[in-house]
Amino acid sequence: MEFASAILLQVLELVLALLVAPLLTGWVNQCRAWLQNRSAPSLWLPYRQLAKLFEKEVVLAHNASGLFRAAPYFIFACMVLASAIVPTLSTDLPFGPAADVIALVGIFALARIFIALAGMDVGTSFGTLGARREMLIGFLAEPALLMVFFTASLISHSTSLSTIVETFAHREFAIHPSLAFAGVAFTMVSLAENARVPIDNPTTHLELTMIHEAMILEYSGRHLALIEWAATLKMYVYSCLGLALFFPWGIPQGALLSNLLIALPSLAVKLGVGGFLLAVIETASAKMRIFRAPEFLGTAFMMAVLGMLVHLLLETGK
Amino acid sequence: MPLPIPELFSIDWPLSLVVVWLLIGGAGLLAPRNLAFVGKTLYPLGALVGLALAVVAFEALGEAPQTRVLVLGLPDLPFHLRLDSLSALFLLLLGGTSAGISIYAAGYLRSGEGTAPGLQCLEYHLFLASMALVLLADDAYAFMVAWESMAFSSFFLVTSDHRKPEIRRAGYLYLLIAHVGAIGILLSFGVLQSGGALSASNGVADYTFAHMRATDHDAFWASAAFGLAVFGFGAKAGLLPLHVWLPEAHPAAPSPVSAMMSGVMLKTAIYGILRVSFDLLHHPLWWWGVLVLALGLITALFGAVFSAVQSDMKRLLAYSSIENIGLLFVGIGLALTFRSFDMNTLAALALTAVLYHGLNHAAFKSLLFLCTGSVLHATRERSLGKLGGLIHHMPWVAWLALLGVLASAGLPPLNGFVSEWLLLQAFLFTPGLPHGYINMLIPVAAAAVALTAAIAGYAMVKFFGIVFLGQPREEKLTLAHDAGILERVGMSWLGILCILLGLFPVFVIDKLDAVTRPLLGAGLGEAVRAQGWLLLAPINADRASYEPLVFLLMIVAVVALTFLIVRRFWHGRVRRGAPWDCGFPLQTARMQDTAEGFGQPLRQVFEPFYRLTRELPTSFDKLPRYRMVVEDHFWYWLYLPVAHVADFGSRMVAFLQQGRISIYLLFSFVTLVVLLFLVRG
Amino acid sequence: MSLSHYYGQFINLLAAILLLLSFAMLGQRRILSLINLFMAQGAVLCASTVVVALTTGQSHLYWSALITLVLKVFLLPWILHRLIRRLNVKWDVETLINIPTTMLIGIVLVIFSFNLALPISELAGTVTRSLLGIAMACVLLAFLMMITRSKAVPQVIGFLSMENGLFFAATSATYGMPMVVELGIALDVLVGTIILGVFFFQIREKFESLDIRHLEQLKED
Amino acid sequence: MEFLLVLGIPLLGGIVLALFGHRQRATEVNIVFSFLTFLAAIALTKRIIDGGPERFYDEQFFIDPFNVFLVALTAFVGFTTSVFSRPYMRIEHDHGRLTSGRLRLYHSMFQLFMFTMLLALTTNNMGILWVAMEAATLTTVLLVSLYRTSASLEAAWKYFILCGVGIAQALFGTILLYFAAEKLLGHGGGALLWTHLDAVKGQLEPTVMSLAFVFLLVGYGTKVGLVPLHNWLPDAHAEGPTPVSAVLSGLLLNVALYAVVRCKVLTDGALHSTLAGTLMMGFGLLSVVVAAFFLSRQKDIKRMFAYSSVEHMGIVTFAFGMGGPVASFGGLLHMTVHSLTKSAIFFAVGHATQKSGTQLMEHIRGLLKISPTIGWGLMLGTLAILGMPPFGVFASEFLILTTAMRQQPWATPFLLVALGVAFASIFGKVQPMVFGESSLRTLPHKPAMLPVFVHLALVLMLGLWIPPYLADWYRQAARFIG
Repeated sequence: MEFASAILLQVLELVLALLVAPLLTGWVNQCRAWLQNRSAPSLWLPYRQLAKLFEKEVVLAHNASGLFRAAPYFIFACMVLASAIVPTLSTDLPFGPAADVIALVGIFALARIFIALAGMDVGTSFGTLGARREMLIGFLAEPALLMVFFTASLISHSTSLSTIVETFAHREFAIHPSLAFAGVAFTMVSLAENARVPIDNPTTHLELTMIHEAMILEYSGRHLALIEWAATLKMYVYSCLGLALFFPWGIPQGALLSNLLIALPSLAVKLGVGGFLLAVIETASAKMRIFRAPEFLGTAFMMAVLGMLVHLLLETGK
Repeated sequence: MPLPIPELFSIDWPLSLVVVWLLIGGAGLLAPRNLAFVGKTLYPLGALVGLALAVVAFEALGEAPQTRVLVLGLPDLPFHLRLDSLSALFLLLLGGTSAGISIYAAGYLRSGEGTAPGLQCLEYHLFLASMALVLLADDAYAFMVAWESMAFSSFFLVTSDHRKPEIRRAGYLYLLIAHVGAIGILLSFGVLQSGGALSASNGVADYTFAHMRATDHDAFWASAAFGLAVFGFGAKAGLLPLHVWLPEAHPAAPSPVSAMMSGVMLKTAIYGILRVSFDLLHHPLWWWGVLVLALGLITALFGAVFSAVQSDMKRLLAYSSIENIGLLFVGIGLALTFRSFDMNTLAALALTAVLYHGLNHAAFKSLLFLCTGSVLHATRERSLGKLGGLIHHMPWVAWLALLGVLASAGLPPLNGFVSEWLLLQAFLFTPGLPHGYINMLIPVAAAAVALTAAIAGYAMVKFFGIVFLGQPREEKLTLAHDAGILERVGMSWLGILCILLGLFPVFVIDKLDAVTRPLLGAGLGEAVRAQGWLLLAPINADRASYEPLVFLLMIVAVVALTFLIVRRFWHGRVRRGAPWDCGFPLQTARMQDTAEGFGQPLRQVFEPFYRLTRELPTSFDKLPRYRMVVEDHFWYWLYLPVAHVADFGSRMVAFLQQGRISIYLLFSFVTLVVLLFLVRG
Repeated sequence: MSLSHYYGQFINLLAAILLLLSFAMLGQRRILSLINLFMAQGAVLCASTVVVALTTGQSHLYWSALITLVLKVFLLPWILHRLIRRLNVKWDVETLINIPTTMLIGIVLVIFSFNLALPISELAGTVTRSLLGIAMACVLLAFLMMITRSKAVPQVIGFLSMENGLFFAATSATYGMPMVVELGIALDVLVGTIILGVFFFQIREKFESLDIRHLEQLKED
Repeated sequence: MEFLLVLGIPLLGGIVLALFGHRQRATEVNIVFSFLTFLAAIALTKRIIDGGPERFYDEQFFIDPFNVFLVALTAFVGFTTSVFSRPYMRIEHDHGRLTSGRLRLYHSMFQLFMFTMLLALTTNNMGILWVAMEAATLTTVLLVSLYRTSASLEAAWKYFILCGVGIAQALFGTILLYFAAEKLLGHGGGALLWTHLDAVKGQLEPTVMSLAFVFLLVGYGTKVGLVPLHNWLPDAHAEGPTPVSAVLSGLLLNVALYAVVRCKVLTDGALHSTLAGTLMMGFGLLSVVVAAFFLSRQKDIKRMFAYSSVEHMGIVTFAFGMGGPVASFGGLLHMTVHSLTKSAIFFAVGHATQKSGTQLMEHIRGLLKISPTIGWGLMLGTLAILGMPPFGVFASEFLILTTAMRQQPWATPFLLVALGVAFASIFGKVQPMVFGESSLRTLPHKPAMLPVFVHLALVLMLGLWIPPYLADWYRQAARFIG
């Protein structure tokens, strides 16, 4: 019985992620529009866009290879897998043991590499340029993210996300100064990873400094739809990760369906606030030159490492 | 009476297989120019032997050590051989990898390139046999003989195409560093066998490893032996700052040889350092671990950073090998540190990561080198800047290369990820170390490892993207052909190994338990077995877990489902068109990003690592030209100064020989007088 | 006071003369004089051998004396004379270090070798007490002479003079080596000198001079 | 009987060839004599294997484990050198570098040289040993100047003077030895017999013996080529005909070192201290290091390998100086394999220089292309001499280095540096000679590469398996060398 409800929760969580992810993007866009004194687009615009893209036919470059066509499915699958692992509704997920935080970073890296390779496949200048920049962001963001996780792991003596969240949410309450550093680092990494200002600008298509959009310039139709959907999923997963690590309250332990009564509303509130804050950050900061990005991410990396050191210095009692 | 056939795990099997390898090599001399015979008969035979070796080594894992004494050797020191689990594991690595490479080589061999095929066959199989003997040797002499045979047979393989000066230079550098390193190893054995006791040994020299194991070493001499061993084996492995031969020799060698060297030979150095530091020396000091860890980290970071800016595909892979060797040394350092504080389970975790990564690196790096071999044959081009778009012309090679690239970048669910995962897990335990500073510094080292892994991914994307994707940068590339059937078999074998090693870590770790247990008295076997074959949880499931198979199935399921759903609810229409040209219709394939361009961001970030020479065109140039040379600081910091000192020394001694006989007589006279003065009363 | 006591004193006198001759050779600038000094050394050597033979009654020492006489007093000087006449060698000898310095070094050497030989002399209870030191001094002085001369012929004379010192040590200090050894040594010296002669002609033929400073082409640069 | 033949045949050969050495067939006659000497040496060796050490002719000669293998080795290398010199000298003659008269000189002196070396090895009399060593110098002086070029004359002159002076010091040492011995052994022939001296070595006067050893070491050390007494060696090796370089390097140096070691045994016994050993270690180490640094400057291939001989003699001297059963065993083995390897290298070098018409290394290129056998011979020989296993040189270096690590750890950094520098220098120069392209035509004559490969095969064998009786001799010899 326990197991069955766990499976159900897992499926629920997945479906929720797939459905809510575009909404989160829409929400952020709306908040941003408000903050910028623009009239906001519809909250449902991302869904309509996806539907439109699925309808459209795919235009492939003559020399696009199989890799190019397979990549969107693959990237999408990676993000789905990631969203299945991050605890949002319960910490007791059947897929939880399949991948711990290190593997989660691995999933993101896998998706990144596929999208970068796909960007290089057609052989246009924009694609390779985007791929190169994406990898530049990636090689700095990945270790930073890993170090954020390591800080959490050192506190909770585990790399399993479920255990980490359980430790933070349900064991004795303790203040971890190291998590503050980790939180700042994580925010910076999330901005970079989700192609947000100040690293990238998700709203433009033709700008010499763009990254993500440059890579997927050759995609169209259902391929583009999958990639966009994967991008929204990624943002959703990152948000949930941040919430799970730094604001874990409200994620119930155990696989009881009744827990949903607490879990769902708290998730909705947290995501709403999180999305708003993201919009605030994006509005308040200016886009950086691409070569400032390594500095930005280097700072994030240092912050994460510092967090780990702070933990070892102040919190292990030595 | 039928011949008694030894058990499959007996040491007689590997031994006879080594002899068969030697015989196959010798057979190559019978018809040195007969390509069909050498290529289609001898190399496949060698591959079979490799496979057989893998099987018997696998059987021997976990069995009690067996020894043999041969008639060969020095009078009081016949060759002692011993097959224990550590040897068996590396023999397995050798056999398994060489099976793929030999089959590939059978298809790869062409006539008319340097050394005659038959001779090359001899060198190649001598190389294999000597590596096997290195792993089996149980005394210092046998070890050194095998070790140096390995060095010079591979030297001849590297210089197969010795008409080219740069290849000769590479071979020279390689053999020189190998030889100096070998002297270091030899001296290390010298210390080990005496145990630092200058007079106690009353002149009887016993060079067997058994004796070394039984000897107690005081801290100073143990450290001396360890230091010399790190120097010697590090020179072979490509540890900084003795790495310079590696990026020269790997590109110079024919691709199967590069694969063999990178995949297997470097591991023999790892084997050596493990043998010395865990088996022959009893108790490591904590700073050994820290030293090795630091060296490994620097090496790994250096290798990764350099591999990302290379513009020659084999050099790129060679630097990537340096990076992986660095990671292996990081693991060894970690294991030593844990071991020095008697935290044996954690030491076993780190050591398992090392061994696992050794296996993985052998599989994926060999695969990648073989892929470059096929590319090289198809295009006669090694420079990344002149390749591109090959996925259309050589799909087999491309997809197998993609497999290797993903594994090499350490991505789940392939094999590279598992070992890096284990390594990082080991790092997360370091706060438990009872030493104030190390337990804080080592997590920082974990950050560097993570950074290294990420940069490695960068380099791998560059490698695959530039070679196989995009548009062909040269006209002739459209004529490229895919690899032949034998080459495909060889590469596929290694590719399958990558996948299997990635998907079934529990089996592998269970087997590695047999290796770590005799060395450390601890292993991960029980812990992983307790969780079942699906879930990998080296310590316990709460602490960390990973299920590669579930991982893969999930991805495959989602991909399949998505595909079906999209087809079901929408459509699968595709229209082909020209790529978007940004409104500039004159774009050619040459305008794609170059290899240098792809590496440029990294070059900028890690500028102090490189020694850059850049020639930028000016707007007045008739023939604008951009040239960029990335060099290694170590040449200027270490090697050239050493060369200068040697040169200075030789200039100094030249004063001894100025041609004037009176001066010569004076030398003799002064010598006489000085000696007389010294012995006087 | 027995006869042997006088013999002993006589040998000591001869030894002193030998040393003096060595010094003289060190300071000599002219080749002909050098050869003559060498001849004198041979004669002294012969005399000392005879005296030792008389003292000890070892008959084979007479043979040694005879060989010395023939070889070193007649044959070798004759060969050398012939050589320099045939080769038309310049008579003056140039030295690489000036003579007074050489002499000074020579004196230091003599003191040094006496010092070395002192403990040994105390061991030997015979007439030959301090002869070893003198022999050693002669050898070292000859060595010094070879170092300081820049022409081939004086160098060879130095070499032969060194042999004289050795021979003196062999006969006087130790009452003579076994006969077969002495014969061998004599043969070697003879053959050596002949070969030297051959060489002189060859060198002369090639370089048109016997200045060994021509022979400085083989070196490290 | 066998013993008489061993000494008699080369002496006879020297005389016969002095008379007929200019004839057309003299090269073959030379081979025949060398072969007969070799056979006699084999017979003698067999007799020793069967019957143990022996003394001959009123103890004037003796064969013990120390010199028996050197006798066999000398006869063997002499034989192979004569085989090699047949085509080599023919070609030199055809090219007009040598006249028939000089060939006669060469053949005669070659045999006499063999005689003197065998005499030096087998004599029990320290005086005769000196005579033979001096005679060995005299016979080879004329061989070095065989070409009568200005360079060869200069080399021969230096060789003659330096070795003559050196050997004179050895005579003084011998006299001192006699001086010390006659008190114990009485006046007469017995006092210089090594076996007798060895029996009473504990009572020899230490002061005298230490002085004697200094003179002997400087004297014979000059012939060994120990730095700083080595100056004659590179010149003589480079300027003489290659077969002479081969026997000089391969045999003469060994014989000289043999003499040093004989003296060291006596001195050690008398002094009860490590003085002799320390001196030898010092010289050995100095030679190894200095020679290694010399190597990188060389332009002439024979000169380079001559310095390499200095280096290896340094290693052996160091080993003997260190003493102990393992190091001495290593030293003896190193003497053997060094002669075999170095002479093989000189054979290969001889052919290579003849093919390319120069000894300058920068002009020798692509030997593998001109003649694979010469190329491989030179390459393998070089690797062997540089201490690459499984060649025997490595076996001995292994023993010596590991023992050094145990007994004299301070010396190992020097050895490490020297071996590294030597490797870098020699291999860096040989590799482009063997590999690469060449514009030279293939010459019509066939090189006599058999000796090269026979030597290398033997060296290879010694690296992997040492015949039991040989090992036994080494062990026994090592025991009394101490």
